[in-house]
Amino acid sequence: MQRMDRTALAARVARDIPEGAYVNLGIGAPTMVGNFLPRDKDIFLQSENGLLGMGPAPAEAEIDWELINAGKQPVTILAGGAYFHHGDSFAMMRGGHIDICVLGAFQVSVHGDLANWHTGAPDAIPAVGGAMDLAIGARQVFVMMDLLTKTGESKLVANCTYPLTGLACVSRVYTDLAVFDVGPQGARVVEMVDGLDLDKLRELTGVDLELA
Amino acid sequence: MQRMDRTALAARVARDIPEGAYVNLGIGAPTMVGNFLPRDKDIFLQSENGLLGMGPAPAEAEIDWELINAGKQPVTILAGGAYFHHGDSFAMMRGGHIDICVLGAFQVSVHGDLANWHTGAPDAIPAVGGAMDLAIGARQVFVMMDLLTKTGESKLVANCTYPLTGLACVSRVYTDLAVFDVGPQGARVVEMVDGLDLDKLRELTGVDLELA
Amino acid sequence: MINKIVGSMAEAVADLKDGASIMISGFGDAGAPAELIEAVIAHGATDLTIISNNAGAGEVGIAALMKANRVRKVICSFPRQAASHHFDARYRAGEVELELVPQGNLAARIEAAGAGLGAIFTPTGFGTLLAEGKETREIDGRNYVLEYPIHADFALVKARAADRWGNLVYRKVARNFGPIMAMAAKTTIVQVSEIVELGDLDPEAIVTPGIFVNRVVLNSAAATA
Amino acid sequence: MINKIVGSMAEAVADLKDGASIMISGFGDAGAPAELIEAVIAHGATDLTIISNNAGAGEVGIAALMKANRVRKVICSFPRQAASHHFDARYRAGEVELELVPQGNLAARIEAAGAGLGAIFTPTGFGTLLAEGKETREIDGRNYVLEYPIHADFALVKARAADRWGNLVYRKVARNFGPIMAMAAKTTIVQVSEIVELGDLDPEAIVTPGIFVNRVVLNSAAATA
Repeated sequence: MQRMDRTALAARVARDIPEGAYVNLGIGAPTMVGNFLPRDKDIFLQSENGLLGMGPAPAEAEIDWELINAGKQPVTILAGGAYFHHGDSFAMMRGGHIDICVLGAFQVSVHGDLANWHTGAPDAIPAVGGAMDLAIGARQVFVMMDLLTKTGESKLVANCTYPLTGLACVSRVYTDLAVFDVGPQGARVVEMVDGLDLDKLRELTGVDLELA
Repeated sequence: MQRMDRTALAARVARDIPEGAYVNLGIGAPTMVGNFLPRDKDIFLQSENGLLGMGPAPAEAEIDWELINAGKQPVTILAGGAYFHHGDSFAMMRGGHIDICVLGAFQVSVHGDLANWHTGAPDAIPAVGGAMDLAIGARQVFVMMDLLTKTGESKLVANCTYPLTGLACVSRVYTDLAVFDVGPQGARVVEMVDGLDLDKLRELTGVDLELA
Repeated sequence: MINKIVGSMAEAVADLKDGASIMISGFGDAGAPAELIEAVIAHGATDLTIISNNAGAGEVGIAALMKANRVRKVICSFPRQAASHHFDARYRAGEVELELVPQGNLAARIEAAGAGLGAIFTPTGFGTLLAEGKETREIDGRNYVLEYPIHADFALVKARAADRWGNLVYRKVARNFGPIMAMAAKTTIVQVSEIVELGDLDPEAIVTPGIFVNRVVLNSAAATA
Repeated sequence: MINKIVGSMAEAVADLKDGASIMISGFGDAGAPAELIEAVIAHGATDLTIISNNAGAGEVGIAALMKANRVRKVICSFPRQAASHHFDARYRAGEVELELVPQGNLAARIEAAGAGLGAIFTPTGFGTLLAEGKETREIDGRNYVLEYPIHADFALVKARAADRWGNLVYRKVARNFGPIMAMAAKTTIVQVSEIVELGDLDPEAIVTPGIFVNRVVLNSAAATA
């Protein structure tokens, strides 16, 4: 069976983002999704730090440290983009104006609970940023993650054991081995990589799964 | 005894507005206060419909019906003025950023309760506009009114009988016969027109009064 | 390519349904989308709830909606004014319900809807008739009234200029309720007097980003404004 | 004549007191008023509460305040990041208290302070550790957490340009928390890289009207930005 690498996974997520969508890409791997969005279609990237109509990374000579994304990387603004303050930026999220956000995760439950901000380790210094606002604000929350931890435990779980970011907020989970819909009905397998089957996937994850 | 007319009263109120103050003038008589503010001093007039740095009425040829005050009269904008939306406009009031507002009133109580939006008549169609927001939002609320109704009843009262606009919100009352401070300690007479004395004023108003 | 510009006022309001709630920008005539309202009248939708600062004056705009008896309820701060005779008549006849809201609470409740808040404690109106029956609370020594967001199916907004993504700039005090209503409605429809190319609006000066706008229509009759 | 422009960073922060609460704009370095923070360090005030998105990274700005051990408490959304070692060390040593707030709740609570609201019901954080012990309520089928406004004695803000009345425009995403913090603090102090004449800023494009600004100081070292 052939795992998808991060690049392939980012491309896979990008295929599910329709023209006209207002999209927030979380920091880390989700940011890569932007590289695979079709340039000939109008898809609107929002950055929580006050930018809508975010364009690709600039050439070295064009870098402006007052034009960065939420991950503090230099970006550009498209013709038709706009700047706004943090109040309006999070009103966009909380008010349900963002169609899709893509986030990383430590764990997602089959019912769509999300844990992605805190390992719960007693000595960890927690940081939450905009994760909780995005989790409950975007109309659809896509998670992008490896299905298994390095030690082989499933990150798709019956119930999250890490501290939660949001309850029942994730709609779809893109992993290196399969794509799942999650929600009130539990987890449904949308697709699997070649060489994997439903029984094997049930075994790997240890959760109830049906085909979508 | 010489009653102050509206013009004299507007000029009197204007004298208590210091340079640098952010001021909202209510519709009707309070709007006249603007005519008596010293032109050589920076006093900032806010209009609830989204304008700070409001200037005097325009010449006939310069009238722009998208540049009006809260009373829907044509105005101008000073160099250094700004436009903003209704949310920000009322944040200015409610958030305590307006130093002084000047309002008309049906009644003011000696403790500073204000009644200025509704006569309570059963067949009246009520309208409140921004009065309640200004009443509780501005740091100081000045009221400008005749002391007595046409039938001789005092509009400065022990307790308002008309429906309230705000509780304990008025600090000073400017009338045609006297100026009062009102508040937790009750009403104090700041000044009276010539020919009036404290006893006469007590008799006219029927409320407890002391000299300030 | 996303192009939010539609060809006519009629097309812009075509999916209105009877019983819809509609926010309408404007403070008096400034910022009132008169041509969109005309299209609503022509469309025929009735039993409407109108959320606006005023309840119409004179013969056009909301007053015309009142005259045509299309309005079931008005949520506003200042219904009674000179020439509000069409509203006055409907109200006195018991044909239209009035929810009177202090202007700043109207703005804050619209903002709360746009920003996804569940409710807000506001000081405005405490101790008055307009807070009767409402939950109150003392917080840090001050009294507040609990007020709920006002959502709407549609917002009809007047702006000065737009591009095809729906970015908006306004003109002078015609801005008023437009930006906050655009954020609070399911479908925001904007009439403008100018359509500009993408990139022509300064990204530092865009007041309403296109994310809050669904449809833009040019008011070709706009000689001024 | 009102002129809010003061002559130096030191003069701008001269009335700081020990124990003050200070909002500091910026998201990372963008919009961070580094020179005003330097002036706070030189001033000597200590036991400060800092309200900002981050808790400092590297060696300047909030990180320098941390290093100088002037901070008693931080209210922020994202303290831990690459190079937040000065905060990390103080925090692990128990020398600084942390109130961790989701970024949108941080913004909304600052906005609530600026707008005079007593509290807000926000959906963010419901059911998480960050809402533990807080009042919650179901409204229209959705769960919300009651959150209180965050006020501050001072806001230190970076903007691009100002006039003598304190009207501000910002630059790109350096805008971030500046406009809302300016509204929420008793005293708002702004560093800019350009001072312009009254009337030079387009009244349609002013982001922060001067009513929210107390002092402006030119950062004469600003080669760029």
